[in-house]
Amino acid sequence: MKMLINVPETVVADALRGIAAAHPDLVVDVEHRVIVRKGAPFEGKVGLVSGGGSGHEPLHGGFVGRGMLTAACPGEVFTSPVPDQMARAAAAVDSGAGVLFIVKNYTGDVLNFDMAAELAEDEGVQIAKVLVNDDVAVVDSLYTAGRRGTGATLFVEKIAGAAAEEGAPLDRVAALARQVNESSRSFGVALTACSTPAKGGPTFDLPDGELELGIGIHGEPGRERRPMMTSGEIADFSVDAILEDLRPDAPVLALVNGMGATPLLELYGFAAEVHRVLAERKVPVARTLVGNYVTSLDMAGCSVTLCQADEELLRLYDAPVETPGLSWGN
Amino acid sequence: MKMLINVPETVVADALRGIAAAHPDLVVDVEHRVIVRKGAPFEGKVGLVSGGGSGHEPLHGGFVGRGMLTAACPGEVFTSPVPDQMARAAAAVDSGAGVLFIVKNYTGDVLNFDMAAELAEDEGVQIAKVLVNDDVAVVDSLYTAGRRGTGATLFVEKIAGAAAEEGAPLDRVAALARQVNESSRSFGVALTACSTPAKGGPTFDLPDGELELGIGIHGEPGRERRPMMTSGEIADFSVDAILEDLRPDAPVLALVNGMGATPLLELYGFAAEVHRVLAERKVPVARTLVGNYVTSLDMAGCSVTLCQADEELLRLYDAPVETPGLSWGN
Amino acid sequence: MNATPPDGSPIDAAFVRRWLDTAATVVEREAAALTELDSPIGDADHGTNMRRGFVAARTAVEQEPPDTPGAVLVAVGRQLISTVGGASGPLYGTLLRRAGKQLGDEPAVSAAQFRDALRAGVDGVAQLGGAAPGDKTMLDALFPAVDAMSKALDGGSGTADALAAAAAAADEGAVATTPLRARKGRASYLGERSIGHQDPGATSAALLVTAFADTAREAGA
Amino acid sequence: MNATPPDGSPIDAAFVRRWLDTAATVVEREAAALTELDSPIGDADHGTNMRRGFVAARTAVEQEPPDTPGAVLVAVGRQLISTVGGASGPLYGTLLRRAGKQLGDEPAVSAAQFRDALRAGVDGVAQLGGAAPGDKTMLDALFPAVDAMSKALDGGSGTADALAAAAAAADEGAVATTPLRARKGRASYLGERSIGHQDPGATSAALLVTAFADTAREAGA
Ligand SMILES: Nc1ncnc2c1ncn2[C@@H]1O[C@H](COP(=O)(O)OP(=O)(O)O)[C@@H](O)[C@H]1O
Ligand SMILES: Nc1ncnc2c1ncn2[C@@H]1O[C@H](COP(=O)(O)OP(=O)(O)O)[C@@H](O)[C@H]1O
Ligand SMILES: [Mg+2]
Ligand SMILES: [Mg+2]
Ligand SMILES: [Mg+2]
Ligand SMILES: [Mg+2]
Repeated sequence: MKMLINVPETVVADALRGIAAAHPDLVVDVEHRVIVRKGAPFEGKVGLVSGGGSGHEPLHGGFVGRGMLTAACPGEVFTSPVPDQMARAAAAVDSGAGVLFIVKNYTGDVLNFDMAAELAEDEGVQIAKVLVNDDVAVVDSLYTAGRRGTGATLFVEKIAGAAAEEGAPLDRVAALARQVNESSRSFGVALTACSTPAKGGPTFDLPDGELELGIGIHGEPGRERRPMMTSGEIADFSVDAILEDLRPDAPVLALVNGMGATPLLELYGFAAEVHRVLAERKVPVARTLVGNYVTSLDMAGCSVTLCQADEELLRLYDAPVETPGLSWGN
Repeated sequence: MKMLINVPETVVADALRGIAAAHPDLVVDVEHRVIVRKGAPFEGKVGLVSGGGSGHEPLHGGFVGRGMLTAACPGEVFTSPVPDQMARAAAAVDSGAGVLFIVKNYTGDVLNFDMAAELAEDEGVQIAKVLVNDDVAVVDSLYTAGRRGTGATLFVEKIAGAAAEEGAPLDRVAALARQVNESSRSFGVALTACSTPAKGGPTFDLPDGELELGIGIHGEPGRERRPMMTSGEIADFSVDAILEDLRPDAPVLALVNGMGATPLLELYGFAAEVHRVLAERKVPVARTLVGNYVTSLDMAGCSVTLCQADEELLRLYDAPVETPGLSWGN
Repeated sequence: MNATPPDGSPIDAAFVRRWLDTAATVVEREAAALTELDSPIGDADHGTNMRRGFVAARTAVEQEPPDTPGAVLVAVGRQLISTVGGASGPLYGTLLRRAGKQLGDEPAVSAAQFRDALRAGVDGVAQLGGAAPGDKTMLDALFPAVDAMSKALDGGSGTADALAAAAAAADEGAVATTPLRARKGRASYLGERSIGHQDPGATSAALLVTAFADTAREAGA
Repeated sequence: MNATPPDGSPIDAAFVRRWLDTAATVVEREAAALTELDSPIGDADHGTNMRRGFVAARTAVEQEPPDTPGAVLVAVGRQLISTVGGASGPLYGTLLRRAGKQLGDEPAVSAAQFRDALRAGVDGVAQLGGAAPGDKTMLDALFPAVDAMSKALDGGSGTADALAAAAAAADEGAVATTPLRARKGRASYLGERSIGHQDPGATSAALLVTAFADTAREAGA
């Protein structure tokens, strides 16, 4: 598998140098792998720190900036960051108002963020945590590590970020973040496996006429393999999987997310099908975001995230944001 | 080749429905294939119309909005739009101040936009045209259709769009657009071929250990095939190819563009290498944009565009823009 | 309508409409092959482009059948311009519109008039696209076709034979593009690497000329 | 330093450092295989993760060699936590830190003390990760290893034999994860489809225990 890299070992460091070169509004510590919004800490404002394995760009580094994250900690590809990174980030962004850790529910992320929280608290930083676990493909939570965190992370980071930007206190920011997570569900589909630099090839085999339903964002296989489906059929399946678990009683935010290698042209066509299904199911849509936001390297495929949004969530979603990966209304 | 589509025949129409669903600030005429900024025409302002084959998203439809295009005309995949589309778009955006057609230099685009200009002028719309031809991979222009238009299109649309937004008259907007084009050069590389929905598979064969140097954005093979290179080597080759043709005497705008399937993680690493080469060649960089902006469906690969920018170009580049594909400083 | 004109009889609207039918059928059948030819030296869309155009043209002409051969050609040309896009849309559109205009309002024209119309159309293509013979384009089938038709007519051939000669020459011309290096259109970006592939546009041009020959033969023209 | 302690002799800092050397070498050699195991039921990084951690640990310990076996284990554990990430970093880090802390400041410890330390470490892993035996994790190699070591020591074995028994049990435990359905970690997302694949973490755990056995055997412990 050909990649645009030097050697697998330096992929993350190389990318961090590129982020530093492209975004003067970010302070990038390449050695310690922390991306901080310039000017942090911000007096009286809660700091938002997220992080996770690399390979999901623009998540999380691309969401650092005004109205969203204050810092991000990229791990190795598909490997959660280490506690030292988050502890360092927390120290860099804490103004005294405390820091919210936004953690996707994977064993590695949970353990490493927990250890980081201990380190940060030892240094006197007040830490709150929110666990994102929106992926309805993971059923049967008694027999699993629980639902994975996927697309809802964007909504959590956006909405909690807007609240922090407005000066909301830590418990309020954390409560909003939890509300967004509890109001969100996702489902993802892969048309191809992705290739990690370390492995140098696809992480699983997916024959040409088949697709994986219920994939995560780490190149893991899904729960089920089926003969290839049309865009409309995939929309039906994905939206119904979500609506089985969440019957929205308010208009939804819809994220139609590309896994990396699916052309935007196809994603927009898929977004039209998602809208069709939601209309058929009588679910009103307040906002729709289409693009590659929570990716899985070069995987072809897509995911749908729905977040039922009351007026306050909608207002915070619409609030100005200016980051490399998400920017509007400034 | 698996694609997230219904049937190849409806790919463009399906995408237009999705664009309409996701972007309430755009008026999308799905039947006639025209995307217009809501509220157009804008009193006293020049209209900017671009278009081209589909498959390069977010170009051009994703660049319709405040501070950039007033309308875009998507053709079939990799096929220039037909004159009727541009004539219709011109009528929709003309406030009496005239309309600039931004045309990438491909035989099909040039012929169809020329015919559209005749139709629009027959209807009393004043039309100016700018031809974008920035691709240094096309040498020997006596023996070719001339240089292709690729990444520089983004700079032309952004900067001319900012001038139009400020109320500059048609001849000034057109002159700026031409200046940007003349100040810009691009070079692109493919690690894989792309697959068009109509063909259902790769448009050319590219064995695993090789890459194509000097590709366009339509899945055409490049000018030369070589054994696979590292990110650093590709940066050296691409930047040097550009600098052989353009010795900037002002800081450059740099676009590090993904062709579609190359992960953002890799693109940022490549951007770091591009910066390294430019520093070695003593070319100062004013701005760097990294992402998938002028794509070639699911092709893996990248292109570099450099635009030498005097203070006026830089000011217009930095001016606020709010479109689905590019947004800042609002 | 003149369903089966005698040998040498004039070319009328029905003839051109039968040609359109034949051409649309052939384009449909050969679409995948044309796209295949457009892959190594192009962008893999020529067959899809041609099919889209000829489906639209056939539908338009069936809905409102023009009653002169010139008007049918103009209508087909206009449909190609409005539906094909790409390089081939304006070029083939111009070919047929120019040819149709040259025929004027005549309800039926002779083979020689038709040949003159084709020549006007081909000149229009050359003018619009700026290509010359040998540049590896549709012109490499079209110019030889008109020349061969002229020569046959000058030698006393009837319509069917003259168009058969045109078709043979167009075919030969298309095949002869293989060793050429492209200087126009998308294939020109490839430089030396365009050598060794037959030009898709020259190939479709030969199909369209052959459809004329087949129409004439079947009509016994 | 005690290069070759006699049979049954205490375990000292040098012994643990030789283990680290052996373990780092084995992890390097098996990294690709571990990543391969992590592909069908994981995210294809376990080998890379382990290698990164053990390279860092070896470097750190070489630069500043701690002088008690407990301190070496703590140092290695801390390095794993600070460099591995993922699930395995905190888990293996906790295993070794807890074990090291349990050994306290002793300059040398008996096999039984070492067994108790390992048990404390393994309990730490179970507590941190919330997994139980049979969940298809590294615990399925670690618990049997400690049990087998205990049994051997109770039966009168020396250090080397007891650790050899632990290694054999860890190996068996790792192999026995194949038919299990994962309930913890990333493999659990696969549900039924996790069945039929050996757990990468159990496999690396067996490698680490085997490295202890090899160290003891080579030392004649
Ligand atoms: N300048 C030109 N003059 C004449 N024919 C041309 C010219 N440029 C391209 N063509 C013809 O058009 C064909 C390609 O048509 P098509 O694939 O439909 O359009 P595009 O190249 O825009 O994708 C070429 O094979 C060639 O025969
Ligand atoms: N909760 C847990 N308790 C014990 N071991 C676990 C747990 N979760 C995962 N593991 C172990 O970690 C291994 C995976 O490690 P690694 O691939 O390095 O991390 P990640 O799963 O984060 O990519 C699994 O094979 C399993 O043995
Ligand atoms: Mg991992
Ligand atoms: Mg084309
Ligand atoms: Mg073509
Ligand atoms: Mg793993």
